Amino acid sequence: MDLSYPPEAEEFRAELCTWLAANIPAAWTVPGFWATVGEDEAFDLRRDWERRKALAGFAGIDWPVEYGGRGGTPAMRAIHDSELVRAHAPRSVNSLGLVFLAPTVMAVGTPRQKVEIIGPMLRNEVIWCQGFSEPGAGSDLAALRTHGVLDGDEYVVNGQKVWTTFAGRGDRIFTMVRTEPGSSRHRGLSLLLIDMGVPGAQVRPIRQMSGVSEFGEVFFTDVRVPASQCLGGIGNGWATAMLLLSFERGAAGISQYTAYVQAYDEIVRVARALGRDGDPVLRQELARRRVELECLHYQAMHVLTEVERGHDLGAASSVTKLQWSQAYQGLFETFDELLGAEVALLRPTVDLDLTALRQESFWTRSVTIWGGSSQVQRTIVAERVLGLPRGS
Amino acid sequence: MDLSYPPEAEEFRAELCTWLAANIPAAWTVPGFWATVGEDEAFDLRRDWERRKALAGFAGIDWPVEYGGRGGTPAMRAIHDSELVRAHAPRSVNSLGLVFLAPTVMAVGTPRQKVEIIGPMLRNEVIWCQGFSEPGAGSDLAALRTHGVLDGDEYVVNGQKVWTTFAGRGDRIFTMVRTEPGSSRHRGLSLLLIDMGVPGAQVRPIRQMSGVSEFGEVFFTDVRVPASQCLGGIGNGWATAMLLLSFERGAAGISQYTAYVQAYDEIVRVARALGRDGDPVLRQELARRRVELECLHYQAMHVLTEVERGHDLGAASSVTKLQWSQAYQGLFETFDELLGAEVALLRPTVDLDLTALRQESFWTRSVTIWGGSSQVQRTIVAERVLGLPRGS
Amino acid sequence: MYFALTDEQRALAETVRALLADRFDLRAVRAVVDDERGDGHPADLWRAIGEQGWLSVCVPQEHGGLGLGLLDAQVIAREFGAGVVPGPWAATVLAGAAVRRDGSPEQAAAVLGPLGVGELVSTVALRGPGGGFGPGGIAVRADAAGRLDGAASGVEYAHVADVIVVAATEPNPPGVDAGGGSGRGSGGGVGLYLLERGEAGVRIERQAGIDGTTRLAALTLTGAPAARLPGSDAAALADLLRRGAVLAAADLVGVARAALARTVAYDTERVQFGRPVGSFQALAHHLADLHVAVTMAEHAVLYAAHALDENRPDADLAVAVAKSKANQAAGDATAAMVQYHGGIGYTWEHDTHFFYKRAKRLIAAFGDSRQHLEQIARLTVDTVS
Amino acid sequence: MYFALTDEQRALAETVRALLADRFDLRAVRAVVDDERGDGHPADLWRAIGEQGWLSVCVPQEHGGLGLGLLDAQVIAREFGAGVVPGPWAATVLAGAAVRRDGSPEQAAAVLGPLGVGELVSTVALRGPGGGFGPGGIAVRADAAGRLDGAASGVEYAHVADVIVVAATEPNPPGVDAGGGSGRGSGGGVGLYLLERGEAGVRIERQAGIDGTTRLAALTLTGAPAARLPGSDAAALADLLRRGAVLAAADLVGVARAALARTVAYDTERVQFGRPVGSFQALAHHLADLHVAVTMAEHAVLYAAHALDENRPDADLAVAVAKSKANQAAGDATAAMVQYHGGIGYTWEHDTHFFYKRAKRLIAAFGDSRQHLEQIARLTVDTVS
Repeated sequence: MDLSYPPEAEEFRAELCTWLAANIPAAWTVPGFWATVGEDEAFDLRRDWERRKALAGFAGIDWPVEYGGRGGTPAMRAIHDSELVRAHAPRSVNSLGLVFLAPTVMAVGTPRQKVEIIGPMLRNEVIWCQGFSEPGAGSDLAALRTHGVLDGDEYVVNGQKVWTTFAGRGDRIFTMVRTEPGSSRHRGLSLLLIDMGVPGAQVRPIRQMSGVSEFGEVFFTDVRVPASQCLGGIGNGWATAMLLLSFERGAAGISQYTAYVQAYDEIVRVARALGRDGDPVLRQELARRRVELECLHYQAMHVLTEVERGHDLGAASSVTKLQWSQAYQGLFETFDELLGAEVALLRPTVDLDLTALRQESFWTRSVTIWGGSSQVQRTIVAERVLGLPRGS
Repeated sequence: MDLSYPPEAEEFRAELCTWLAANIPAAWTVPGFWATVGEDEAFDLRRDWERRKALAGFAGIDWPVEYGGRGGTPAMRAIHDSELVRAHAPRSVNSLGLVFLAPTVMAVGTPRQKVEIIGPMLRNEVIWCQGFSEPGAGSDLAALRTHGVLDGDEYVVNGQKVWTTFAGRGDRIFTMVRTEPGSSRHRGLSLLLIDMGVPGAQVRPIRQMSGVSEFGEVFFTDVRVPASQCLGGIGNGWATAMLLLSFERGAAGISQYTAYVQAYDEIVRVARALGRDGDPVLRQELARRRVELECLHYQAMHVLTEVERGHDLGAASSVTKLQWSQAYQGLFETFDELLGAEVALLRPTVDLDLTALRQESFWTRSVTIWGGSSQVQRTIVAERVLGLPRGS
Repeated sequence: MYFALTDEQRALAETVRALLADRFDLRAVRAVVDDERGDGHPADLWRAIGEQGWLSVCVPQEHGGLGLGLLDAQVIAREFGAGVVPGPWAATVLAGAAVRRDGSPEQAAAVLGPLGVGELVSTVALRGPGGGFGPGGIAVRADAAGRLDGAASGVEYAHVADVIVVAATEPNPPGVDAGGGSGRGSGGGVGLYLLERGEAGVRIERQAGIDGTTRLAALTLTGAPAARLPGSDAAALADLLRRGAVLAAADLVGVARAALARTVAYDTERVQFGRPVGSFQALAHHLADLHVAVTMAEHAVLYAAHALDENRPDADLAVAVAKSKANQAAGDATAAMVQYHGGIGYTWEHDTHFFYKRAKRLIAAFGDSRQHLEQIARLTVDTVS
Repeated sequence: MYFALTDEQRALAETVRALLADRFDLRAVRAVVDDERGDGHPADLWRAIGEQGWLSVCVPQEHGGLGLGLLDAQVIAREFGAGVVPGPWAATVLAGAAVRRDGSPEQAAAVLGPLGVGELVSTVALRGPGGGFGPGGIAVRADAAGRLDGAASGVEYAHVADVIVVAATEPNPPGVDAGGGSGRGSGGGVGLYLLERGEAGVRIERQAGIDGTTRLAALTLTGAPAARLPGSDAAALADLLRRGAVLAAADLVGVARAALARTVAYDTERVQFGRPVGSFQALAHHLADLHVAVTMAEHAVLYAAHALDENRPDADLAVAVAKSKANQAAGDATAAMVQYHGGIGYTWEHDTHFFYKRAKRLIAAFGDSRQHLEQIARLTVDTVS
């Protein structure tokens, strides 16, 4: 057992923290700041800030130098993610590209794709969306119906995607398309890269129950996509997608822990403002939530240990997903409970603006749905970890 | 809404209470009494006491007079059951006969069966066991393998039954047997009535985790059963069994409520003795359990209302089973919790003997298993009440 | 033994359901919710409710009402919950109950008639900012002349109410009502006051809330003249809180049953992995458990309303049981509704969030589970001998 | 970053598992449990444990021990939990930890060597009848001469222990140890005393318990002479309780993992309705949730043991997290084990109840969840600025 990071990682942390201290506006560190900014303005602020961070050398932390990365270790990546949270930096607006697409391109992209995709993404010149889910194909990805028909050296794509983060603001989308007519389930799929600005691509924002519109629907009507804009090979989409999704290995756990403890502290402050932090019953509930956050931290350290040693995580990412999503959602259930009658109001007293925490509380209802619902994750754990016989 | 009982039911209550007051020994009303008596002695005491109660006219409360019953209403039956609990009377040793077998005999028995079975059962001259479950056929009754082969006018029965209450003490058993060779699942079954004393019938008691041995296994080895000792017709066993089980319609809810509130009060006294009844956290837990007990009471009143009106309860008995079994089990989980470190000891302090409550706590682990496990009940509710599509 | 609604009560439920389906379905609710600047009080619905007599359900017949009990009122509340219906119906019924119980004959005559036919919108203001439900949560003081100072928060529809029943602490507890000699409770320095919205010293500000189906407002009172309900005292406040808790529980039970039914319907149709989602056992068993919980909550609300109507000795326990069970059933059922609708359940354009948010608000209204469970402990733990 | 057991620690776990499989499997456990009048301390097992050096795992090398940490001890505790192993191993390790930390050099020399090779059975007596874990739960008083009066309850294997570490309150808190100058804690009127079973004034009575794998006894002390551990104080008691909590949590985690694995194995084979029971999704998903919980508890115990070994600043929090998470995981996993074995899981002749009952006992040992969660609140709620 050794929970320290190597000296070079700690040096990196010091360097990063110095940069963050100089480059995070004080206003951003006020709890609830981002709920006070309009969605358009917030996006622009975040995009620009992240670009500057990249130019300062704090992007692609664990990517090879040849791709513009820093050539660091998984530990440095975890430190980066975690210190950003601690410094109240905004979340990345390009995370689907950075986390999923980029390593996939590095692994199976053509030389030209590597050049065209990775650098511009790193500098936030191109914001990437993901187009996997469809109406009727949420947890069951293989049921998707968006299809592309080859016409010359272009695919003519028709269909609809849903739950696309930043659909209205992104520049390009990586998306699963059925390119082999008559194929079914996992066969005949391809991962296509499409410009969001081309004729026939339309976006409709989806307003969430919290009132925010981070998601959108994307409609393709006779969109023409050059066959060269396929990642991982035509007809090989399922394998490419599985590779792509494998890069979410729960390595974000340490920064999630940092973020959720921030939320926990914020919730404690609210309880105190309402004079309820001394209530023995609420204290037990808060403590119970804290237990799950601490366990998430341990799980994240476990995952980082495995990743650093190059071990195959297998279905461990399902364990991580279940733990973080339920710990996070549960924390906000306790938040709602401790508010008592104030739960109905955004500003229960003059000094207490709960708008941001309230939006986060609604948001937590979604985290057990997307990215593989809790039900899907439990099936994976039951069958692949416990080895229980498959249900029919 | 009218929660009163009619005058004749209240008169019956008064009469019963008078008899009980005169016929329940004071020692029996001391909490934990029955845990201090050996199992053999307890059985004899209970059998004899119940016989005297029947002779005093307090048996078969809602049975027709022609069968020796009192010809009363379901409400009177509920009053009877509930007042027995209130008076700390022991539970019936013949309840499987009284609740299940007797009404089935009244409905589909031959005239001779009616005479031979009902009267002696009412007077506890014959104690009945039930032989349904088998190893490998617990929740899935239709998988049973005990079989009978016709030889002349007798069936030669071989097989094994398990979870038979009072197996070692009962006089006769009603049991499901596959009487049609080569049949499967629900077909080719018969409900046979077998003397426990005949050659080839052997009993092995099953000790429970609480240390008590109320259950047993019954082995049949070439046991000869006259074909006349079949209830409801040869080959018609499944329908007969379903009819039989339908008589458990949750009507016991009111007396269960009475009993569980007694346990609740007893648990509160233990908490007080340990100085923990003022703990706000434990108070919330106790209150949460009490909510479920009160709800059981309402459900019981609902069921009684339906029964009195002759309505078909459908799958409501599954709702009742889930409610009572989980409320009861949960109450004792809270009991265990409030004991703190004393949970490990039968007598944590000189004045506190928890043996009986401890046995009851272990017992509650079984109530979500037998009589249709919680899993089976939920499937019934999902499919028959909610109308969800059947799983494959 | 008859533990069930009467045929008349069942017919009333049917009538409410039919009217809502016909004239105020979820599209109409959505229009109210989306009109965030609107007052959240659709006039046509209010007229229809008034015409049906549902505002006067508990108003005595001598004042032109139906003269029925809380058991009947909860029938309506439940259907309104199932339809996530906007408007000050429950608030008005509660204000009427206070005036009926504790008002002078003149006050009763002036308020109950117009209230029953929909001419007077009313509400109750019982707690201050950050305060709980109960005497300790009041932040309004009355002086001997009946002038009110202080604040109330989260008041349903105060911005459209003509008359507001305000709970206030009193410096010198007035003697028990001299004339009526009701003998209720022990006074204890709390009174209920009838306040008109237009009076001087009354400031009403809308409060942004999470539940678009029900609008809330804050009251700031500075020497606002109000008329004391002469029979009111601490027991009167407790009674009002009990009734409020039962109506909130009934609404929650309606929300919960509707959430469950809509989820069952959706997942019977929705296919994933080649099967209807509702055929997956883990989901089906969870919904079965929710059915049990919702059924128990329905029973509990029935019993509590009846116990209050009949003044049964266990009425206090019954109310606390009903509210805490309804809280649990509705919280679980609406959370499951979001989860088992998949992504769509989390969107603004789907109706799911109406149910989820209304449940959130009501779970804390008239006492959260924490408060009611402690009440149950007082009644069942501390009383064991 | 290396958050995992070392290869050596993994090998140790493997060795413990192999020895138990070979020489003390569940049949051997059953023989101990069924012999209700026996002392519950199988001598052959004790010898084997001693030979392996597992009693000396935390004994310093200068006293002939392995000189390892709590992280290593929890490896053994976890396997003993998985094997529901009887005997005073954990009690002896804890007594050794107290002597090592707070004993004089002479006491250490006299106790640690024999303890490490299995010659001395020891245990700790830290709470009185009905008392909790902590200074407030102690019911033994020491006088200035080191004589002990009072009672301790639920002491593991006191009836076979040669040496018992007894927590006692002290009338006049002695100054901080003059010679050693350890500077630990503030004293506070609590000390640890080394008591020999055979001394005058010591009465030991077996106590009937629910967990046949671990025997308990009560101590009644009337002027029993004992030797104070000179370095002991309130902080020493707290440290002992922390170590006890981690070992109990490790045992629970072993119980939980074994309960889950045995349930998976059983329900993979058991067929109902024509399918393996384990293929029913409701059960499978519940077991998946249990796997997550048990995994988290395993991590938490690892972290807590390491935090104590390394004196990390969050060690108190880590211990409370580990014990409460282990409590929850083991409570849920063993209850599920009973439920998902069907009827057989409820019988004496099946092994299920060993796990269920051992978990029940350990969940409350060295602080129940109530106590540890309040500790977490003190450390994470009260400290937020």
